[in-house]
Amino acid sequence: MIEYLIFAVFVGLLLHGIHRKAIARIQGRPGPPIWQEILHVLKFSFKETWIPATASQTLFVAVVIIAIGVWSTALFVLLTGGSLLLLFAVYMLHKIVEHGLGLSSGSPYGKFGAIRSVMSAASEIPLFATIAAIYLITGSLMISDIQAWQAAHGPLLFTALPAAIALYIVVLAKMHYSPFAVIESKEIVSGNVTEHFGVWRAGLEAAFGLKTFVLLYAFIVLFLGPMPLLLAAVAMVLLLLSLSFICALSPMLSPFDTVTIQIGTAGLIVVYVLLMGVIV
Amino acid sequence: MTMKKQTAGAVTVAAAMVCVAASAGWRLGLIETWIAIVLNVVAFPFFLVALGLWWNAAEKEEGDTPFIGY
Amino acid sequence: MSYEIALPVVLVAVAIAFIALMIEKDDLHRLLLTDLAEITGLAIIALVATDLAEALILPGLVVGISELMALSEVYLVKEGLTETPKRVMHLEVMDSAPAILGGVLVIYGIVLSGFSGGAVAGLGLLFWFFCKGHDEAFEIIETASGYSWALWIAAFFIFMLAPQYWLFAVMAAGGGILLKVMAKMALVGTMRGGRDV
Amino acid sequence: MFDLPIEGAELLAVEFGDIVNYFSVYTAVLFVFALLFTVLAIISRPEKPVDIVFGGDAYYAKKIPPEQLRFQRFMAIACGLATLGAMISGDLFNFTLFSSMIGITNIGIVAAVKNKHVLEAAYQYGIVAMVATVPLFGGAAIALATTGTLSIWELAGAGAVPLLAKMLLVVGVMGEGMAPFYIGKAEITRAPGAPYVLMIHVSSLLLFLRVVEIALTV
Repeated sequence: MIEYLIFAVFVGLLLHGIHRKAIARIQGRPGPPIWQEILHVLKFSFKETWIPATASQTLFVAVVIIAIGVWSTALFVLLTGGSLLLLFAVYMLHKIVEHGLGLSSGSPYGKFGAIRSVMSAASEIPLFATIAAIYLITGSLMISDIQAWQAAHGPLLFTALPAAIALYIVVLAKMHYSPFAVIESKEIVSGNVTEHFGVWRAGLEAAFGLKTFVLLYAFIVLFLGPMPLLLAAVAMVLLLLSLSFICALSPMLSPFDTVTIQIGTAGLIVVYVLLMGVIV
Repeated sequence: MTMKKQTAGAVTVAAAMVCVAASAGWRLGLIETWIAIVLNVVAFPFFLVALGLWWNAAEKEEGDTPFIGY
Repeated sequence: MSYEIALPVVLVAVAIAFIALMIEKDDLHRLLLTDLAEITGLAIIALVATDLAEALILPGLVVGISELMALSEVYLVKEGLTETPKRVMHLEVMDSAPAILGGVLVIYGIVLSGFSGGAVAGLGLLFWFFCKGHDEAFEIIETASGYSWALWIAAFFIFMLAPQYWLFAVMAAGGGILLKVMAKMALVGTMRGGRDV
Repeated sequence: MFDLPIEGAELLAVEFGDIVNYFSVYTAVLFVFALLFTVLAIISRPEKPVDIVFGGDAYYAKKIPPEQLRFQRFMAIACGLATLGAMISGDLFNFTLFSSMIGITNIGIVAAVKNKHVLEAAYQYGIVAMVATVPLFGGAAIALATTGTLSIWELAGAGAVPLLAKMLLVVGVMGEGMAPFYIGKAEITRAPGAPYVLMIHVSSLLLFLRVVEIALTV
């Protein structure tokens, strides 16, 4: 079990590294080596660490621990073929981590990040529309059942393309350097992670690595179906590269545009689900 | 709220032991899956954070005001 | 059958309340309109028309009132309305309304007796205090309330120890609870914050 | 025990007559999360907010009166308890009541803050939250009228609750604190007292997660 966790953290951080490298190459820069993010975490964890005097101390630390715990839970839900609903509940709870990170430090930049995070809560609506679409098609929300359904009927990607697109946008919104990443954009320093430095940042980066791994793997599992480990790894990297292209080529949107686009997507998916519900 | 190096080390070791024991117990079929998962989910974050603190426990007595403005 | 007819009617009422809320821009008026919307929500429950539905309306009402009170407090702070008015509850209609209505309510409440009777009679007293003013009848009301509570408890002891006098106990408990609820409600009429409290 | 392929196995059921409060894997995780943040609201001290002066590199620390923070903490704990109740409730009407209680306490958490923007946002949000009780109660009442029971335990998997009732419930919960009405809450977040303000988000997100479960189950 612990081996899965450690493996996922390292692979997730490696994926972050590949993401950065790909973005740099697309933009014509050499970019850091792909294991840079792993080194980053080690570097942060060796830094001197304390808690800012203005912070709400308990919350400041607890949020880091909760972030790691939340994504560990998600990983195990995914691996044991548990409930899809639970997996995405965990995804939603990540929102609380974002708020907590920003609010707990007392820094105005962190607070701005948290406020933007509240606004972009709209991005979670496509998620539930996705879940509803999958439920209408497969009749179950257990990931193991969805796998079995795909083994029998072929990948869900073709059956429920709009739902896949919605999930793709949701995954995109959570990537570093994504056009939707308004909560940590640079005009507010580092947004909600501004004050988390040293060990706290190392823990957070580990959690975010876990998050990237879980989200990409969840997309593969949900829409491409069961496949051998090596093939899954290739699929994850390809998926990541497609995301990197979008991140590299699109500017960061303003908070208002972010919310508009995400609500727009959500609206389209809801219409799709309602239509499907009527037709089926 | 500084943490002594010893405390951090002890937490690291304890959390690591919980994680490894739970995983091993699950592999050997001694522990049910969900118990192993819960133990791992609870212990792993503490392991990571305490490990970092143990590597470089802060010597500073008090916190600092955050860096603000350029 | 009548449910299928009544539900659309209530839904139309809900729609009207919501449209009113959308059109209205003044904050205070919107607060009042939310109560209107709230009542239509209770009407949907009332349509079910079973004992259970009746039991559900009370908590719904409590929630609605508490939200209304919380929002009113926020409104007061938001608008900076900290000054207490010289005469609280000074509504014009209170001066012109015949105070005999209070008396009628009290008598009708006594006829009803029990908990609901107490509420009606209490409303009568409330009406009286609001219309005619009051001179801090605090102690008297509290004393009455205390004695009636004791009467109510005593009635229970009669039930337990001497069940053969049940009729007397029922009358005592009914009268006690009538007075108790009446007194408690009347206190609302005299407790208005400000100088004497 | 109802084992629908939606939320994982049932773990524990507490029976009150035909109303059965239950923990499934799903609701148990939500419950633990709510509990965690309630405990955090109890034990953690609030942060000392710092603000920047625009156009310079000066900053200043805001003074927050302790009684205001005490009130916020009280309300946050009340909000946490209401959330805990909403997570395990096996009764549609109890769920709606807990939802509206969460709405009230959410306003309460920021009501003591003497900031014009925060109060204005809280007031507007409060009006939405209050109006949202109409679809909430309406949804529960229509479910009661069509099925004759409010017990999620009995309704589970039967598909007897009409779509209208489910939609009303979801809309009601959204009004109590989710997007798109959520936008007002961004302003509320400006209030000080991080552990308490955080409770606003915890409660409304968990509430939404629970209502999705209910809508899929009944």
